[in-house]
Amino acid sequence: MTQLILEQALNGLQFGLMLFLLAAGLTLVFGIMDMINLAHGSLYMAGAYLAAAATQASNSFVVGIGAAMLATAILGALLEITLLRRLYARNHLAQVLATFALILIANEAVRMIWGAQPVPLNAPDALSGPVNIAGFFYPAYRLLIIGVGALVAVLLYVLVTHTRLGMWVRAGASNREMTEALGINVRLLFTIVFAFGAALCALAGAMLGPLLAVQAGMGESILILAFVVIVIGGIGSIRGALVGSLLVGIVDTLGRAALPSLLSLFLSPEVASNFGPALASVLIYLLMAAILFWRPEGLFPARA
Amino acid sequence: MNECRTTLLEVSDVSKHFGGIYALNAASLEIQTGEVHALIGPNGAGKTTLIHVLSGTMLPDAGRVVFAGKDLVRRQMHERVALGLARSYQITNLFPRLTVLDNVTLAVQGRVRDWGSSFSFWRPFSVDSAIISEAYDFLGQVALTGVAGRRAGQLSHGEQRCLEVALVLATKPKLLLLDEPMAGMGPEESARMVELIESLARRVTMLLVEHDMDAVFRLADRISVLVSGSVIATGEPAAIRADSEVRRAYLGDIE
Amino acid sequence: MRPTKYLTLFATLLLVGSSVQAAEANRTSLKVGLLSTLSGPGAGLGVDIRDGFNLAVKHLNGRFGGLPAEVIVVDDQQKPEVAQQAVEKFLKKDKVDFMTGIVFSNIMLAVGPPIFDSKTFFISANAGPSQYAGEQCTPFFFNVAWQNDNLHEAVGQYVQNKGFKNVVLVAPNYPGGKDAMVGFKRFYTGRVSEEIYTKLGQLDYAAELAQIRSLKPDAVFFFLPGGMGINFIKQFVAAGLSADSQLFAPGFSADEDVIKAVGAPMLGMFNSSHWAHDMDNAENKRFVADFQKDFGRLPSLYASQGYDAALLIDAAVRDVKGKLDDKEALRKALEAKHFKSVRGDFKFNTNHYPVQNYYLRVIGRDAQGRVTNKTMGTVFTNHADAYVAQCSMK
Amino acid sequence: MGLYESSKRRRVAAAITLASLLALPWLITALDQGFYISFASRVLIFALAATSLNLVIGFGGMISFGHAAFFGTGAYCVAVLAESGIVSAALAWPLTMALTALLALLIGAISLRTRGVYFIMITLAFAQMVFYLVVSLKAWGGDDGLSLVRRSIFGGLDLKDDTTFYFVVLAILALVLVALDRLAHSRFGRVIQSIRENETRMEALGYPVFAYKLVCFVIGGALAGLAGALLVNQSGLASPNLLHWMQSGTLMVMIVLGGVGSVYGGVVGAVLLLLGEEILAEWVPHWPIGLGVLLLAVVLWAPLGIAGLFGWGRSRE
Repeated sequence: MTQLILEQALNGLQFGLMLFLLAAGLTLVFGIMDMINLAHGSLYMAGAYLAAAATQASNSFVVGIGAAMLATAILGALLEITLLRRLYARNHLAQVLATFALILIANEAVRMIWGAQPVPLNAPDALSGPVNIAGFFYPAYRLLIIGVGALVAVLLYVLVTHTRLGMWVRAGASNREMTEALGINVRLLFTIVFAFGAALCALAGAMLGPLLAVQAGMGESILILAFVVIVIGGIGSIRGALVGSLLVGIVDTLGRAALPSLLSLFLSPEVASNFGPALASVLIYLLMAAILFWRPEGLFPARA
Repeated sequence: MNECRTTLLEVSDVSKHFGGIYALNAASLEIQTGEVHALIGPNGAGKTTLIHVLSGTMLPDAGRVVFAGKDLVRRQMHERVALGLARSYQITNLFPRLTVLDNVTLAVQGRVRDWGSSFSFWRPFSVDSAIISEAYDFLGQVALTGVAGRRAGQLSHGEQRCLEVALVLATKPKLLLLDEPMAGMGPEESARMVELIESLARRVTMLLVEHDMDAVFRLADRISVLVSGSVIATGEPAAIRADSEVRRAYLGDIE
Repeated sequence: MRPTKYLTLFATLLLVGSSVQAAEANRTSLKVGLLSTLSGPGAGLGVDIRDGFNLAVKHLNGRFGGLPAEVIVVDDQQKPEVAQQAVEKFLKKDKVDFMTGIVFSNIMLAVGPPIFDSKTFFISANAGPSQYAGEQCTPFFFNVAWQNDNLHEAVGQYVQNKGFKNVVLVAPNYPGGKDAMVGFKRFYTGRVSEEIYTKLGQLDYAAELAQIRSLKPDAVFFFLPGGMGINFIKQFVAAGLSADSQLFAPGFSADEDVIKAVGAPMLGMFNSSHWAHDMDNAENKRFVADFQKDFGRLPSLYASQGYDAALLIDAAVRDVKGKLDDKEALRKALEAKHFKSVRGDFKFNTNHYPVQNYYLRVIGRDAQGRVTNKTMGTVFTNHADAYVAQCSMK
Repeated sequence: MGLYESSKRRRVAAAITLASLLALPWLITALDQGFYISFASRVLIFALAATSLNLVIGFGGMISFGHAAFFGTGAYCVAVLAESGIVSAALAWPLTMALTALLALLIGAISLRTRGVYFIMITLAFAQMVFYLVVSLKAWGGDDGLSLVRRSIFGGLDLKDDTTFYFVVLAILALVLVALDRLAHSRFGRVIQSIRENETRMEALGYPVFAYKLVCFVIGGALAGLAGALLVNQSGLASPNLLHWMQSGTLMVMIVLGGVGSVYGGVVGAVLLLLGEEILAEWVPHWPIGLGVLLLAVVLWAPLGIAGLFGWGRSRE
């Protein structure tokens, strides 16, 4: 039985860390420039497609991911300079709609370039088998994802808390006007942050591509989860994004796995099998509504 | 100054702190019906915080506020306005994109006890001529009838400050909380505002928070001095001017 | 509303022909509405049906029973409401004479009623829901593929013969998935330790695989069409489960589209099908050769069904000599099916579902070393579906 | 901008459009294009849904990102009622509006405690909750949605006939627009628009702001429920896609295209989007890119929407 719980917990951790890659970029964009960017999911999709193309061209998974991250970072910077920069002063409705338009454009552009069918992106052969640690089997590729996710989390945490750039970013997140008043070129800072966020999205897209499918519209569902994460964690706070993503990752995975059997203990199996998955999929939204109800600014509000 | 004054507002030991800082520290104050009670004090003394607590924007951490015999503890702002306790804003806070007339008619329309609730979905407002004419009266009181049709955002700073007062008057308050009405005004504009307040003084009780000492000593029946969250003295203007405590803590050496 | 792609071979003649034709006896042209899933995880299936159908139209050089054919292709995006709008347009705007192509049973059930009410014949190249084989059977529904349960029944029969004791079943939570579970258990009477229903379109099976590992089955039967099957097999092998559980699937979770994406890990996997690309009859050889020439890949069983659907329409239109408005005659012509199918002979049951043989296949390497299916033997001969008794049509 | 004063010119324009819409079915049957009558009904139904959102966002200033929850729930309610025998529109539709109003009350009461961006996020979260709950209920058809047993019976009229159904939808939309026009000028309408302009000041003038916003949110939800009821009758299928957050986004696109805060903004936006979609889809491959660019242009350079350009929007400066 412990194998099942340990395996499900690792699955939750893996999903949480991938969510963090998206949430980190999103919370900074949201926190510093107070901008809702629905097109963040499209950057994740672009990263997955570019990784698939680069991996096929160079038939090396690592080169593929590196190229995808670089290309998506440049794409993100260009997008920010040309369009998003005009949206900072606008109200949230305008931001929601402009980035909603970007989703329509991105999905169709991807269909135009790569066609409607999913594009193959396979994990490297070396990792296509399981790892056996003292009798405990776990897919090697998912361990790689956990490793990469954890590494990026630590790097990001150190970058944000112990470097000058990180200090500017946190200052920008808590009070943008004051940061500007201190002479920090917030425009440039923000383009860097946005490009960095785009690169993280590409990494998540490339890592999750083999597990899910690289297809048009793949960004939309994970985007909503990323928003739930940053709202729970507190908009603008990296620490909040990390805690939020792990919380959502584990609650969602364990909920889906344990809830149906948990409910069947005291409900009739028929009702439990029907109500279990429903409750599981709704769990994280209930969690978010509850947190917003008691702490309207999230767990670690950046804007003190 | 007639003798038979009854207490309209009683503030007893109200405290409010933000983290470690005490904005209000057991402040006590008592305002009698019909008087113009000025509240002065250095910047950061807690004047605006007190107005926030009285108007319901903020809940105090401790202490009681009784208005016209009713305890205001859990009452929301709109209930306090209905009871007759209305506030103006230090930073102009109007409806810039609505006409001056619309600004005032909204204030008049808000008085449920006179005009009933605004949950009416069918009858067009244009037929509420009674409200509109009353709004014109208030505009008359602040001499803004000439600009009734213009957008509030296009008025001069002085005119906007007068519109602020008109809005508060339109709610027909028993007690009017004026938060630095003369803020940012030139000499002749503030002179006009002082005359306006003087004309209102006869009809409504006022708590006047103001830095302009000439206006304060001219308008106030009584003055309270708030320093770092506590009321250190209350009395007639002459007594306050003479009070050494006040002079040292706040006025500095006037001579 | 997906962009509609017109495939008109005699564009000008046709446009003039179809717009001016009154309702006189025989018409000068014919329209077929091909609605299929061309995007999303199920896209591989729809694309094969479309390509198979178009290949047949090419072999018939653009004419069904002598009438020039206009095939209108629309992508239903695997969404019932998109399909519903496309069907409304087919019936009321384009006024198509035949419809075909739908992959998923949930979409078939959503758009079936309006099609049959408008007396338009639907030639299903894949979806074979149990409802239309049983009490909701209708003269206007023909299925050249199978009744959903059949392939699963064949695998159930084989797993039963091989004496597996502890089986786990995995299928998506939609009508096709339920039919799969019922079909498998009709012929496999051993212990089923768990029936796992996944979300239709789900791609990450980490949670389900962990559950399967804890159940320690000796065999796992899964029905996950298209991209879903691809991901399940890859993750199943990656989790190391293939060491102690034998994987089984119906034909459509182990055909060319899945093999192309997964490759080596599928070696040794058993599956059942009514068609295989190595069947030796003249029609099949020509079909497989031309399909490979035109599309550069081995045809899957969906392609064979798309091809047969076109041949059936052609044969029926020829029998009624173009009189498409005589629905009764058209129905008899379709039932008579005067055409040779690439899978060899089969005949329609009274509920218009096929009665045919089902073969066992195993995935191995062929002469050129390619990973593909090899026919092993026959599991069922002239096998009919289990719902025909409930159908009132005779 | 001022409070919404519909000029005489705008009322004349609306009357002309209404007259032309009345004649539309005969024009269509003359051209033997029966399909477009039910397509026209679909456009009018989405116009109603967009108008209901415009009441919440345009007039009430509450940027709700979960309006599809009410639109979809309305559709599902009618489908479920039809399955359990209640088919008469006189009973099913008002009941559906009541249920969606209750849902809006529930969601609004909690969401309206938050501000700004968090309100957008929490309405999105509630809509996702409704989406997942409905999708996982086997009794309501799960992923496949619930097909309508038969169209509602509307008094003596047989709604099965597309033209009759078209006129019923047109009548309902016209009624709602008249009611909205009256509401925009009523006391409630003035208060709601003033809350949008300056919420804190309205509270300081003695208005129970929370109550007004909640009532506006509930009216919007009920009207969206009615639109859902009509849509399931038009399409015959209550599908989970109606509850998807992209549907909420599409409704927002319509009111921005048409003109946020103008009574007819929702109608103009719905017609532009759906008609544009239908025309572009015929001739322009990859048409969503064109739509995306158009939307970007409107958001960046025509904040008052297309209607704003023609002076149909809110009263000009």
